[in-house]
Amino acid sequence: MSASAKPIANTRSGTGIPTARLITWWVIASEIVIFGGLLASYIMHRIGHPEWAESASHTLTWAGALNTFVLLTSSLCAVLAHKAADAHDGPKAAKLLRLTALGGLIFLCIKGYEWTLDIREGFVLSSGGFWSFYYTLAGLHGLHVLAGMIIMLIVAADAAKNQELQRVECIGLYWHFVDIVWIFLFPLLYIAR
Amino acid sequence: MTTEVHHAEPGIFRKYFFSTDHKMIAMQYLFTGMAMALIGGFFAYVFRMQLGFPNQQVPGYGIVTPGRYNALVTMHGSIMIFWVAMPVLIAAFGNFLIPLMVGCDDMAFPRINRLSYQIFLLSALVLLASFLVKGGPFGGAWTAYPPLSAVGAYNLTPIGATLWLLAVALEFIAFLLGGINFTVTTMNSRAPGMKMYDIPLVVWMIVLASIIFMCSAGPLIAGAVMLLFDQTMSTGFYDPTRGGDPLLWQHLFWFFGHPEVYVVLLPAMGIVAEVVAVFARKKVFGYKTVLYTTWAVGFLSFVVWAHHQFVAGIDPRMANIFSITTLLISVPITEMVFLYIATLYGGSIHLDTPMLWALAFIAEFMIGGVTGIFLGSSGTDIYLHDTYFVIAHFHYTFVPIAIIAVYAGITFWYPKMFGRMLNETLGKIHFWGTVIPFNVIFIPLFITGTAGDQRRVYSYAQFAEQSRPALQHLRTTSTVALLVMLAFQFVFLFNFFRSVRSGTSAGANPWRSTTLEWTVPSPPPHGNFAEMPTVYRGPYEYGLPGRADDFLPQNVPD
Amino acid sequence: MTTEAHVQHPNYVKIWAILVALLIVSLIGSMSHIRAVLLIAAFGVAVVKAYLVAKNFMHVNVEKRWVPYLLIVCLLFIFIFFAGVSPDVMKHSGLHWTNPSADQPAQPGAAAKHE
Amino acid sequence: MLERYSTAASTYAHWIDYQFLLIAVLVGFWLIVAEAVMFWLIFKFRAKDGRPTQYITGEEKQYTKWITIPHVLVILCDLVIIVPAIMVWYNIKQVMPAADETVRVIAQQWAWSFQQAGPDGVMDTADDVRTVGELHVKVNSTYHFELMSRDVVHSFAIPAFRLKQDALPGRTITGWFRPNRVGTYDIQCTQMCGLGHGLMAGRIIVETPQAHAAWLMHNSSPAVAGQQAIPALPTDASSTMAEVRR
Repeated sequence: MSASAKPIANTRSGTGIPTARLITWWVIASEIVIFGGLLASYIMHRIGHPEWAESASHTLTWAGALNTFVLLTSSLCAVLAHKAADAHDGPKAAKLLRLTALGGLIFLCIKGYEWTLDIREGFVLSSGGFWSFYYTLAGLHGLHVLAGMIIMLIVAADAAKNQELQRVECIGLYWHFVDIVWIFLFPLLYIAR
Repeated sequence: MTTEVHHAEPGIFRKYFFSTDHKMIAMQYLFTGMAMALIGGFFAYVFRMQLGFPNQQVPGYGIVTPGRYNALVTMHGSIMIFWVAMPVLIAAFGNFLIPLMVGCDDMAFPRINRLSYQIFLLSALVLLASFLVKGGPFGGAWTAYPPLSAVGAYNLTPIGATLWLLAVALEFIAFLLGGINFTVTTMNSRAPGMKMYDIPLVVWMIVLASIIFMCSAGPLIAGAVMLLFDQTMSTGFYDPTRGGDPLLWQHLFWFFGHPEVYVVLLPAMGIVAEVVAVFARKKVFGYKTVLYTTWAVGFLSFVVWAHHQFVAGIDPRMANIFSITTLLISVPITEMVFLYIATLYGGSIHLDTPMLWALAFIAEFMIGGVTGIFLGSSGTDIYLHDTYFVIAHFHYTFVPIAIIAVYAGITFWYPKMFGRMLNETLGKIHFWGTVIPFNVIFIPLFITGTAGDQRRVYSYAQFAEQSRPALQHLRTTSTVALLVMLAFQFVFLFNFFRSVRSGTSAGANPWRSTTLEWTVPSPPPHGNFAEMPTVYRGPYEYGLPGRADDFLPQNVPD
Repeated sequence: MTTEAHVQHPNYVKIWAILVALLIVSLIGSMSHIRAVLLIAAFGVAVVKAYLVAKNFMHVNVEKRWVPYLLIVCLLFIFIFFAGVSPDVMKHSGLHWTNPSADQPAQPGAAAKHE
Repeated sequence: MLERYSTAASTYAHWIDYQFLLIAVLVGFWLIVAEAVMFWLIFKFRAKDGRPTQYITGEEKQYTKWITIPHVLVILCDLVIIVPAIMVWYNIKQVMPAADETVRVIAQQWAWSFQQAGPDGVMDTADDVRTVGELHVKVNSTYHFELMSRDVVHSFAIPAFRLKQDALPGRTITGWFRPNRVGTYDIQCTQMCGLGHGLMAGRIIVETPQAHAAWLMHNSSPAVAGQQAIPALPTDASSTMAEVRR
């Protein structure tokens, strides 16, 4: 982990973008096509099956909205952490990152509660096209939230020691991307009828 | 300083299995790929024996039943593309060459690099595990069209199908990690002075291939998740009776599957460019034009995918669009091949083994290219689709890519990898023993294809027109040629492993080449460069007028 | 190697407030039963929100030019995919083909035959 | 050219054969030229002592024209190929000549079954003729086929007719053919459809109108139709299946 173990390759910056941020951008690009492929498949099915609107009306809009709010707020924490990192204030950045991770946790809890209600009503992964996409899309997104939280806590642990501060911005970028995905999932899964 | 951490000599296990050194990871990919190639080649041997000599005991295997035949062809296809071509062409050469050629000490993210290999190894093991499960390995063709692949009651290999899908998904993740690492390293970690157009073509092409892979694999990863749920959680993504659509998978698959062709083609093209330049002692003809054509190919490869589906039940009007784009993509590829041929003009060509392979690549790949026109033009594809004509066509592209170009690369960089030369005589024997039988295998298949032999059929006994003796003779010829070709591969293996110990020592720059990897000792030490190089010029400065030496390395000041 | 402040940090709390406001707008819009209003409230607002996050939180506006282009190209590929596939999957009939089963109500029981 | 390898028994078989010939001639010419130039260069510029290599970047006009001119010609050939290619496709897959007869083709693991109107000439009536693995058609009359699948993706291919169309479960895909030559030809399944894919063979028998009428007469009697009710698998296939599963 120690910075001295880094190869020279990692410290160069031919593009003017630090390697850490550059790889983050590429990861985000590859995530765009993964989510994009799934969303495109969902959208063309959804337009082709107007009757899915009936299933969609069973989703809990308030839960989705609440989750959107939670993610937006956690994104705010993430970007404030980036600001703190730019000011070389590692401990503050770490605190804000942990807040962001907490936001992710709340998001997952709400989602878990929401899914329990759905399943109680008998809507499971295999009960029709809409629900299959509903659980797959939200599930894939949820996995990204979970992964983001774990990485974020690791980054926070380093940042608290004023180490690897550049990572604070990168995990933030990733988190904002996850946020944006949800910004589109919310109307697609909850509002559109 | 970097070298500090490397000095402590790690234990064997750490050194060979948990090394983060790009050269070691390259070797891991190379040898895993070679091992898988042996397996895939064995499968080819088994099902060609069944086709050449129907319903007889295959030595070393036994009777080939229909179920086993399907599994064999499926696994041959999957393994040769995903576990041989990709790891060797992109991962092995990419890992070994990129840091050396752009003049840095390692990948930008060595531990991500190691992780990518470990995931890849896991994927290979998962695939091989599917041979041990109940029902045996998946037999629904490497395209895995649902509902056949989605429903155990249809494919009769429920566990094998799921394992196959898992293996492919893992393999994709491995190459996403690897590819992103290659891209970042090349973009950010170049030696001072190495500008965009000073990067050797092979690095360019491996990076572009990684990017194409990244952009095309995403939707299929999503599709794989859907198919996995169809298999295991009885969802209906591809089930027409439950609001799904089997065509969606076909589109997702080929939206990845066609760019995939160029993902493996480009690195091969890059290797050939390097080899041709060195052994013709010539600058690559129109370096920039080659790059522009590569970008054009990369982009166009995303708009042609449905030419694999002309008769698959897509709306016939769409076929016209994809037919046009398909002919369009032949334009930059032709240009690229012409430029390679033009590179020979005015050179002084040394026909060492690597050069033989490289020239063979161009000569054979052209055949593969032109036969693609028959399939890309929708009219004739109605008849030729899913016949042996298709098989012959894409083997005339994939064998030059994954066999011939790979041999060009291995024989060319072997001195750098192991510090010793391969045996030239054995090399030439192996070359002719591979290239001649290769043509004898697949030219007959063009004919059986035009005669209507359909693919993935274990015996033509049921089909009166196909079981004509004339056609059976052609199949037997092809099988015999395959046996010869496979036999000659042992010459290579012998040469390869013998020379590691007893080859004549190579020295830093045996081919008198200009790129940076030849400025370091062979094999390169940890950290590659004693002091980090600076680059002053492009990669192919051969035969500069008014110089004693006919080559000018990139790192030599004027 | 830290990221020397390459951005002027705007007032993030203000932007966050705008985002929350937009969220409320989309919720109110979703009550409406006029399809057009609903869709604009849902997706128009989503696009604006995404733009705000990308611009102010991810700083793509001050990032190297090619980065936003890269992301846009990835999106473009998805649009190409959609354009190529929707004629078959989104529509349920076309030239000389129909997809009757897609128009029938889904059969949840169909899972049974798969076991 | 194709006819040397596979008999042509339908009207549009020749269109495809001509297209194939056209492509073969054009790309064959360019392939030979390119290979010849390449091997000539290899021979001409083989390493000789005392002959230095020429320093050519590939940006000089006098050299690039040797790439550009042939390349433009290749593009022209592409156009010459693509236009008729699309015309052939258009006439086979997009245009539907009026039907004299209609036949329903149902694919399933691993057999072809066919349904056509009986003597009354109306589909879905008591006297419909249902057959398995064997399709009887009249020569010189245009047939529309309605293609569907019971389980997985199959592909309905008659090499002699140059006919190929995948059958997708859930979809009904319509196509046409017009046999113009009496005889018996193979029906293949060309899409991997599982264990019995290699056994999924059928026969199409093209008969004279009289013979066809007689055949219809004989087979449309309910008794026979009953005998020919579709079994799960054709007997030859099922027996092989059993031995395979063992």
